[in-house]
Amino acid sequence: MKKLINDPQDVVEETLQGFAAAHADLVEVSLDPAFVRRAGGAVAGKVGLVSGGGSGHEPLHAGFVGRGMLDAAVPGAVFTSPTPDQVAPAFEAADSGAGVLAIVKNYTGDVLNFETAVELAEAEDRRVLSVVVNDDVAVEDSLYTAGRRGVAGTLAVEKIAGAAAERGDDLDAVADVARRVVANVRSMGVALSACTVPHVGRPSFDLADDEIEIGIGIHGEPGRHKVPMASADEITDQLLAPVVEDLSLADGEDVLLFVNGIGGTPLSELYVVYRRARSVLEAQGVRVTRSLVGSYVTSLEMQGASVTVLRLDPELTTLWDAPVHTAALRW
Amino acid sequence: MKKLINDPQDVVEETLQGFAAAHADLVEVSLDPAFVRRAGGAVAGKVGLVSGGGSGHEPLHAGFVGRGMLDAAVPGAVFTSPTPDQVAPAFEAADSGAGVLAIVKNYTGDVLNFETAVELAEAEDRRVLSVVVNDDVAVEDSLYTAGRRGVAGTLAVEKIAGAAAERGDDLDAVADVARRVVANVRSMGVALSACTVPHVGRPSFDLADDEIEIGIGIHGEPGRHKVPMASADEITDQLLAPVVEDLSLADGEDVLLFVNGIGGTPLSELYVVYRRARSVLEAQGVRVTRSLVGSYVTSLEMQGASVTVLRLDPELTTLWDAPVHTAALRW
Amino acid sequence: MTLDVTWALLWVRLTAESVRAAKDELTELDRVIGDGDHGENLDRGFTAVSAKLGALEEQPARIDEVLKIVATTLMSKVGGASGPLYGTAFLRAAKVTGIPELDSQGVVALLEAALEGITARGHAEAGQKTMVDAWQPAVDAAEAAAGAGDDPERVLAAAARAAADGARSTTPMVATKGRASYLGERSAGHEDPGAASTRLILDAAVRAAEERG
Amino acid sequence: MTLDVTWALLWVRLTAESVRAAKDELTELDRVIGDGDHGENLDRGFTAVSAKLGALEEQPARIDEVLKIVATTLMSKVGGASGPLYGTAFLRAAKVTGIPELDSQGVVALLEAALEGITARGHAEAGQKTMVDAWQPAVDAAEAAAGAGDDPERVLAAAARAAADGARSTTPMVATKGRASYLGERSAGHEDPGAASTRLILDAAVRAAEERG
Ligand SMILES: Nc1ncnc2c1ncn2[C@@H]1O[C@H](COP(=O)(O)OP(=O)(O)O)[C@@H](O)[C@H]1O
Ligand SMILES: Nc1ncnc2c1ncn2[C@@H]1O[C@H](COP(=O)(O)OP(=O)(O)O)[C@@H](O)[C@H]1O
Ligand SMILES: [Mg+2]
Ligand SMILES: [Mg+2]
Ligand SMILES: [Mg+2]
Ligand SMILES: [Mg+2]
Repeated sequence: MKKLINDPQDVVEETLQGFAAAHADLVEVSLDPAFVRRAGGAVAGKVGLVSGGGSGHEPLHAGFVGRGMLDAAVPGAVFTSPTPDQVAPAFEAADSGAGVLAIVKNYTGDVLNFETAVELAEAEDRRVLSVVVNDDVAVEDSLYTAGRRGVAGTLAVEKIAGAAAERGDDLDAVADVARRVVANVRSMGVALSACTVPHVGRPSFDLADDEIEIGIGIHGEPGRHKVPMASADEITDQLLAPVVEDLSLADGEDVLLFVNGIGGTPLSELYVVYRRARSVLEAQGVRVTRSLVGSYVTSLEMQGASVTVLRLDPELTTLWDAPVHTAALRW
Repeated sequence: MKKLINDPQDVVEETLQGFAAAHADLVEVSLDPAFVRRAGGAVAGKVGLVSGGGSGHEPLHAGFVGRGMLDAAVPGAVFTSPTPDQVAPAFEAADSGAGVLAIVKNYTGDVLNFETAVELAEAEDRRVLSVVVNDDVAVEDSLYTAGRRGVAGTLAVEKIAGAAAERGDDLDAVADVARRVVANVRSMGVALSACTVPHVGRPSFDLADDEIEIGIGIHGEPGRHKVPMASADEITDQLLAPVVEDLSLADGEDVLLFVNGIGGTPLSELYVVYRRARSVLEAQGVRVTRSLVGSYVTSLEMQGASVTVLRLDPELTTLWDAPVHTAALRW
Repeated sequence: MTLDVTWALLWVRLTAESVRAAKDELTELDRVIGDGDHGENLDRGFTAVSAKLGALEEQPARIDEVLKIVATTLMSKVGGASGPLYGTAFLRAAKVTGIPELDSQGVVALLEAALEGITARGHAEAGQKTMVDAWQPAVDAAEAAAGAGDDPERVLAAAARAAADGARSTTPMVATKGRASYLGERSAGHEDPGAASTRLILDAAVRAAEERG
Repeated sequence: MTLDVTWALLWVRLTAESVRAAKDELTELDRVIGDGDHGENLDRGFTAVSAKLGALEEQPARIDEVLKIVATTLMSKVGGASGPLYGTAFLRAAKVTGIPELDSQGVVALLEAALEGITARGHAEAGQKTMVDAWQPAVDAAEAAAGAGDDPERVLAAAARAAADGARSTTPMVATKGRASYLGERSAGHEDPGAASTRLILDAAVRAAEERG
């Protein structure tokens, strides 16, 4: 294992310290309990947005704290959901009195810890609603799994709900918008290599030189199946098809196409994937009216990519376009 | 070799096609000869800025085409400088009549090919000045080398010269600002792993599990020396010390601190490096007044980072802060 | 032959020790079918529990006080799925142990409450390849042993043995809850990390009863 | 025993073939002390030269026309350091070969002009571990052979042999020009890729003279 880290135990704290120093204009960082909040604190009258989860997915979530997106982010240990005693103070920091929306990726750990934090917050008469993101079509949402996972689509939920909160929507309305994004966003990912959790010291799974994992999550878990290495176009087709099918995309619909790098993949390869995904969508009559290409929801240094499609309507498009000023996303 | 690509021969072209489709609001792409220009063409009365070099360093340079930065970028084959018959039309595309500044990284191939393109442009009565970037302190600038290489500091030259051109400086003034940045910016990088050029199919150098390469360039070449793997703090110190020394930084000076990822390194590790570099600089009385952390000048999927320091004065600071709207850098 | 606060404190200490010793093993189980943090998570939690108890001016005088400290500390330090699950287990267990000493029925009540806490939070049942597959047979065995008139130490021993068998029984299972469920069929052939850590915890309870006895 | 345009065309074809055959070898040399593209660069260049010649309605009638096509095509297709260097070499060579046939002095003039082109652009001299270390001895040997009255074919053969020795002589050198210079002492022990490709090019010239003869 070669990483630019010091003691594996200190990775999250030192990352936060660096992040705080580099972005002092945008964020304030609490180290114990660990959470990141917007510089200047909760915005009067605005619904507060809080998200969080295990570390190792940077820039998610701390990189999305700022105007037009999150009010606070709560990083757990690497790939480990944060604890209620981190989440509850983040709720407090984000609440100007207009209530808080918690954006939770659908993992048992995240759901349970946020659930407990919501109970703590309610005991203090804070109003918190939760939205659970589950965009990963690799996992069947059925009796046989813990339900679909939340992956790169989380970015779209945070961006669009953030814009709704910023324009002054009340808590129920912001939650509604967030749920509308959740209902219309789907993703699927591939790993070309595993990643190594610092304190584990060895790769999260074994993969031969000519194999890839299709249907991976973002916690170093292997995918739904190993398949032989293939061309970018073939792999992209395998990622896109179930996404399009699950969304039942129809001719003439508008979408956001988001090609996300999993951490160790160069930007050039993401554009190769984007090129193919876009041309396949267009051949089906789907109009790609918004795009995002980059490594935003990652698994440490894992090599691979995911393809996310969000069905757009005029309101979601307007909210996507609304200004955002965070460390990782800005326009 | 596992990469999200199709035929290695098509990597550059397919990357450009994806880039063009994803950023149609910002750029227009010519495929043969290959170059990227600002959407809308040369800006009347403004000095045109052109840069280029081998591909494999994305988002450099095409990701920096747009308002406040480059007017055109010229990508060669992977790690191979572009040819004069690509560069000359890019000069033409960037020239509104106010002349063109070519920003060239100091590699024999880049220098020779741009030189030839400048000769071709001059034969057509186009005014082109060149600035050669050579910020890499790993290489001694002496009789014994081809001179210091241009690495991550190139971003600062392009950003700041871009802002000078945008505010209306004439060609000589823009070139002067660019040279001032070159004179005040220094970098040094480390590789934790090699990278694989698509058509080569095997890693650019061999590195044991407990070794790293200090003083690497950005073309997969090994560094000045192999050293044993060490902590992030120790490695950062090894990168920063020669940079600070070469700049002769003094107590009380202002700097931009830029921690750049080489391609396969997660953002979290870059913040760990940033944290250390910043605290060392501050302990020396140097004030870090501007910061950038991210993977901007890369070597395919190589793991590693570089540390760049730019000595700032009020004018350079203002130009750094000026608005920029490109695919990879925006504020 | 009842169990008192000395037993509870010793239980916690032995659990912390054995989690520390098995940290890499638990993490390895979780690396294969999960995300490779279970050993680290529990070790962080029980290390914090030990620190918390060590920092107290006065040691707790009652079993339920000990279990409540364990509960709140695990809840606030572990994270992941296992943090709230074990946290709730110990919290519910604390609620039924507000008495000076535990007889056999008291031990059964403690274990039943713990299992209820886990299922209330996690909605899993036996057969889904989770820690429930260790806790459920442990509770069943404890109930049977107590019904047969065994003393608390033997009730615990029966529970621990059943938990160990239960943990082993998760190996061939296909997970339908927790992170391992994402693997579908590929989750079969590996022991569930949470069931394995449950075995450690109940085993420590037995050893605490023996050492104290 | 002079060399004409048939020779020049055959030289180009044999060069293209031997660059294609040695592509991986050249790339491997460049991978070790450079950036691993030299074989790819030259192959792209000479493939384009062949295509360009193949697409002409009428084949060039003079040596200098052939060399000019090689020059401009390499310049516009190769990139890297070797593109402008070889491009300029062939451009200068074309300038001194505007005559129907080359005698021994003509061959010497061609080689001298090529070397001058390379040093004019690259400012390298012998001993710096570049293609100059193959070209310089080639020119010296050609001058000596022509001075001794050898025919063009033998002049070329002497040049090619000297280039091969020159290429080999780069192995122990520490590079002070080009990309390999970044490696400092670590560049010693490996042959320079540009010197190696120079050997191939001159070797093809000899074979073209032999086959045609
Ligand atoms: N819904 C659930 N009910 C009961 N136990 C569960 C449930 N989900 C997960 N677990 C248990 O939690 C263990 C994993 O814990 P841990 O690795 O610490 O958390 P995470 O899965 O969040 O990384 C699993 O091995 C399993 O025994
Ligand atoms: N200044 C120079 N003068 C002469 N030859 C040079 C010079 N610099 C580099 N070369 C030659 O160019 C070769 C490398 O060519 P190539 O790999 O195609 O380009 P690049 O170095 O740009 O990747 C070297 O092996 C060397 O022989
Ligand atoms: Mg976890
Ligand atoms: Mg090159
Ligand atoms: Mg786990
Ligand atoms: Mg090369």
